[in-house]
Amino acid sequence: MLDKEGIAKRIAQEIQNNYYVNLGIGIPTLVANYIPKNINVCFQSENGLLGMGPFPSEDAVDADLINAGKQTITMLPGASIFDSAMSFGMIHAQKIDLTILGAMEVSEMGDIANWKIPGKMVKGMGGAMDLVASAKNIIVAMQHVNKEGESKLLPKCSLPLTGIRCVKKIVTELAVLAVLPEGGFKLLERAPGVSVETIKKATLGKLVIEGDIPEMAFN
Amino acid sequence: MLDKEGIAKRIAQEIQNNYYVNLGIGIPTLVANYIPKNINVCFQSENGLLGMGPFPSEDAVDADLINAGKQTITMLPGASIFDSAMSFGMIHAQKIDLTILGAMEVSEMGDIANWKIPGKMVKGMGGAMDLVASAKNIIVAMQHVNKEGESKLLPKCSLPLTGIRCVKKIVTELAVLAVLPEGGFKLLERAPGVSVETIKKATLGKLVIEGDIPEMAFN
Amino acid sequence: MMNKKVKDAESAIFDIKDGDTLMLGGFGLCGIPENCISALVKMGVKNLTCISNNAGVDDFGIGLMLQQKQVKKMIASYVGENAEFERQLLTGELDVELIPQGTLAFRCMAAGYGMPAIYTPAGVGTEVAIGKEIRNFNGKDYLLEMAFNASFAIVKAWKGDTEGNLIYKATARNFNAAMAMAGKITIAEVEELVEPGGLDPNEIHTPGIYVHRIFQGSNYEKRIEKKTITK
Amino acid sequence: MMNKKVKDAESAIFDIKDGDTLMLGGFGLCGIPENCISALVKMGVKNLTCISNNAGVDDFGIGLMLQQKQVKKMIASYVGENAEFERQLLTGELDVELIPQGTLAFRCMAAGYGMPAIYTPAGVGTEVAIGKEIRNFNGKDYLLEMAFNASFAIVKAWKGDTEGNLIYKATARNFNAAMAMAGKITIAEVEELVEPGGLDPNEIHTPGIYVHRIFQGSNYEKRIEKKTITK
Repeated sequence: MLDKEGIAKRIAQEIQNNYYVNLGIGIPTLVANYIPKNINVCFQSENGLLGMGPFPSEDAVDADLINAGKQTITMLPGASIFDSAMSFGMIHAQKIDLTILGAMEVSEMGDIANWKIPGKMVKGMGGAMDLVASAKNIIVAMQHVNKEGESKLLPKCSLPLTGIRCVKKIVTELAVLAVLPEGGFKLLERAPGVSVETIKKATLGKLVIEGDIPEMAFN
Repeated sequence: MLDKEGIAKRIAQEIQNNYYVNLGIGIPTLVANYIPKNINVCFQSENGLLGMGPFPSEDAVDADLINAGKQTITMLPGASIFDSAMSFGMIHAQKIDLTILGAMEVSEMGDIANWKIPGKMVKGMGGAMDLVASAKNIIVAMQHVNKEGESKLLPKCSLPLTGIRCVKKIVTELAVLAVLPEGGFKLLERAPGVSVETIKKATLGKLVIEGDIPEMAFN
Repeated sequence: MMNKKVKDAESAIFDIKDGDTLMLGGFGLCGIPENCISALVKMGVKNLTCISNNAGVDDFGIGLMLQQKQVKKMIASYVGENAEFERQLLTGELDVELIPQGTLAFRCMAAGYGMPAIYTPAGVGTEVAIGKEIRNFNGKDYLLEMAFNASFAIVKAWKGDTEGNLIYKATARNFNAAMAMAGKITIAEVEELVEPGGLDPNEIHTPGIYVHRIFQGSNYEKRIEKKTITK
Repeated sequence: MMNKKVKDAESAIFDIKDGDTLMLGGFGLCGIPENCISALVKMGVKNLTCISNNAGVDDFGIGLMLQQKQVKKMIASYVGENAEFERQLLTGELDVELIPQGTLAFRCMAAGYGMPAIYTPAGVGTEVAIGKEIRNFNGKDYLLEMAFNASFAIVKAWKGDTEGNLIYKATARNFNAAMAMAGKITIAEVEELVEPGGLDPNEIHTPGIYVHRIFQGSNYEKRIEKKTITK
């Protein structure tokens, strides 16, 4: 079973050379720490920055330089600043190669719910609806089950949707799964020490298992 | 009867303090030379400049700094540069107070034709269709009759239209006329030494004459 | 040319009245028009509709206006981090319309570009699409979203000149640039106000034609919401 | 980060083939991609559809491509100042679609912003409106105009870095900025190419994400169409 860092580490393997990547809040933010040295990647922050660097040192903190999670950050050489309209323009024009975000629920059709729990949480969708409606490739980073032990991989989302038929891949503490175009979660990899049986039990939506399922490889 | 400079001089009187103005090619360009000293005006050039200044001195000529008529120009202090999309954005959002342009024909409904003579001239509409479709206030600067002596103020335009129901005022070598909302050219002023009879003869569209028509005043 | 300089925030917002619709620039607390918000609180104008990406925090930004119950309706994309906001929302004192962040930006831009409406894929298949026109282009569905129509846009820039030209700093540009274009009256507060000629025309983000009033603000707190540093 | 630098115009345009649709930046002869145009002429690629505000003059700019009969169709807003163009148009060798200048700019911007189409008032009631959908918003008619879908955008900037970030100079920005966002492949030629960090992120007009290949051009003629000076 993976911890959050493990999930981030596994997702980092999905990033290819010269990718422009948008990272959501939470586990996705951790992915930046595990990019292989030989991979060029450029992080976009949808509040208006390409070329986001690490957190600043104490004396380099600038209130005018934050990421979409409102954290103080830095810019790498070659960074560029733009306004919110152009930022979502490049998102909608599919210039971002990969979007990694968290979810409360994912359906076997690739629908995603991550912005609202009626009567309980109303923070708003922020840029998530734009990202999921436009991204070429979306990977969801999340726990396989919620705090009540209920599966978050469902036949159909019960929470208000953020977007439909958009999630391509899911990485949880238990497994890597692809969402099949015709519907269904195809099990690709098991987390170290996790059995297929465990994943079956934790998955309420249609799970597709073909042949032997390898364990995730980390190096 | 006015010459081109006279038409430009009369139109300059229409410019109010703090106006943003777009000047078309031809007579409109001359208007800039007659702005009263006490009037603040800012000229927009639709290729991407606010705060257009006079033509440069020989040693200040810059190939990267031209107006929409492709003439080399200068920038005044406080000028700003923007791209073509934003330029037409501000035009469509009606941020320009006054547009002055030439015409081949104007109809008594305020339609304008100034971009094409079928089989004879196909230069294109450039920015004219955008300007006439969006301007709050459009003044046409033109000769009252064409080279064949035919009136250019018509019941209906015979040439392909640039825009409909948009011209508010017309200044020619003979007269100043307003286009009435219900249709018709209302005669406002006569050029020095020009009789109402002369204007009547030169106007094919409906001409509305009420009371005494004053002669244009220049100072 | 033009002189759009006014003395201070009070003189810039003098004609904002009860029931007006305001756009307020900023993302979180980054790049918010601090001086104008203070002046609006002092002025006590009520029943406002505020269009802003966020609603500030409890005791800063738009949160200060919420405390004074000056806001009737909030149009935003993300409103976490604000307990008073949540309270007013749950009690029904506050009307809230949550819209996708890109939709918020594009509806501003549409207003500034004279576009009556734009098409966006954001929200298709979700509750955001309810009651909206859906149209398919090239096999993909889009929602028709209308341009905003706000009486005032209030933005914060880094540098400005008396012609109204604006330059923003780093990610404090965010919604300020699109909103500056979108107000029927646009008010800009800047950290440094210079004379015409003091800014490079090539570096201007918002041309002065979009700005109606400008002043040099003071005492910027620039509060940081989530200070994160490398250990 | 990324390195988008290529050696020269030839290596930048190597995969442009007969029948492709190209956007070419510039207004008149101001800000045109001189190096790429020369390379296209040398390459001899044919049956091109060119989207450009103008068509150059007889012996410069896109005029050079017209001379070699490389252009099958031209989408432009203004094509005066070009006798060879007029000849090809009148003989029917050249297919020409004239569209309003704002429409040209917005159709580029729409492509760069992922908008399938935009509404514009330009051309309502004229022959430009023929066959197009007209829609009334708030009492005013607008035409629905589709985003461009061009295989290549070829632009000219003043400065650029190897990440593809671009800064234009003065009115040479014109259509270059909107077109740079609109190509499936965007090629930029610049007068000065620097390493990452050599440009101020705050002053960049086109973020590198929109640019796929960049090179430092040479021997810019920057011909002036109408030199006008104050006596």
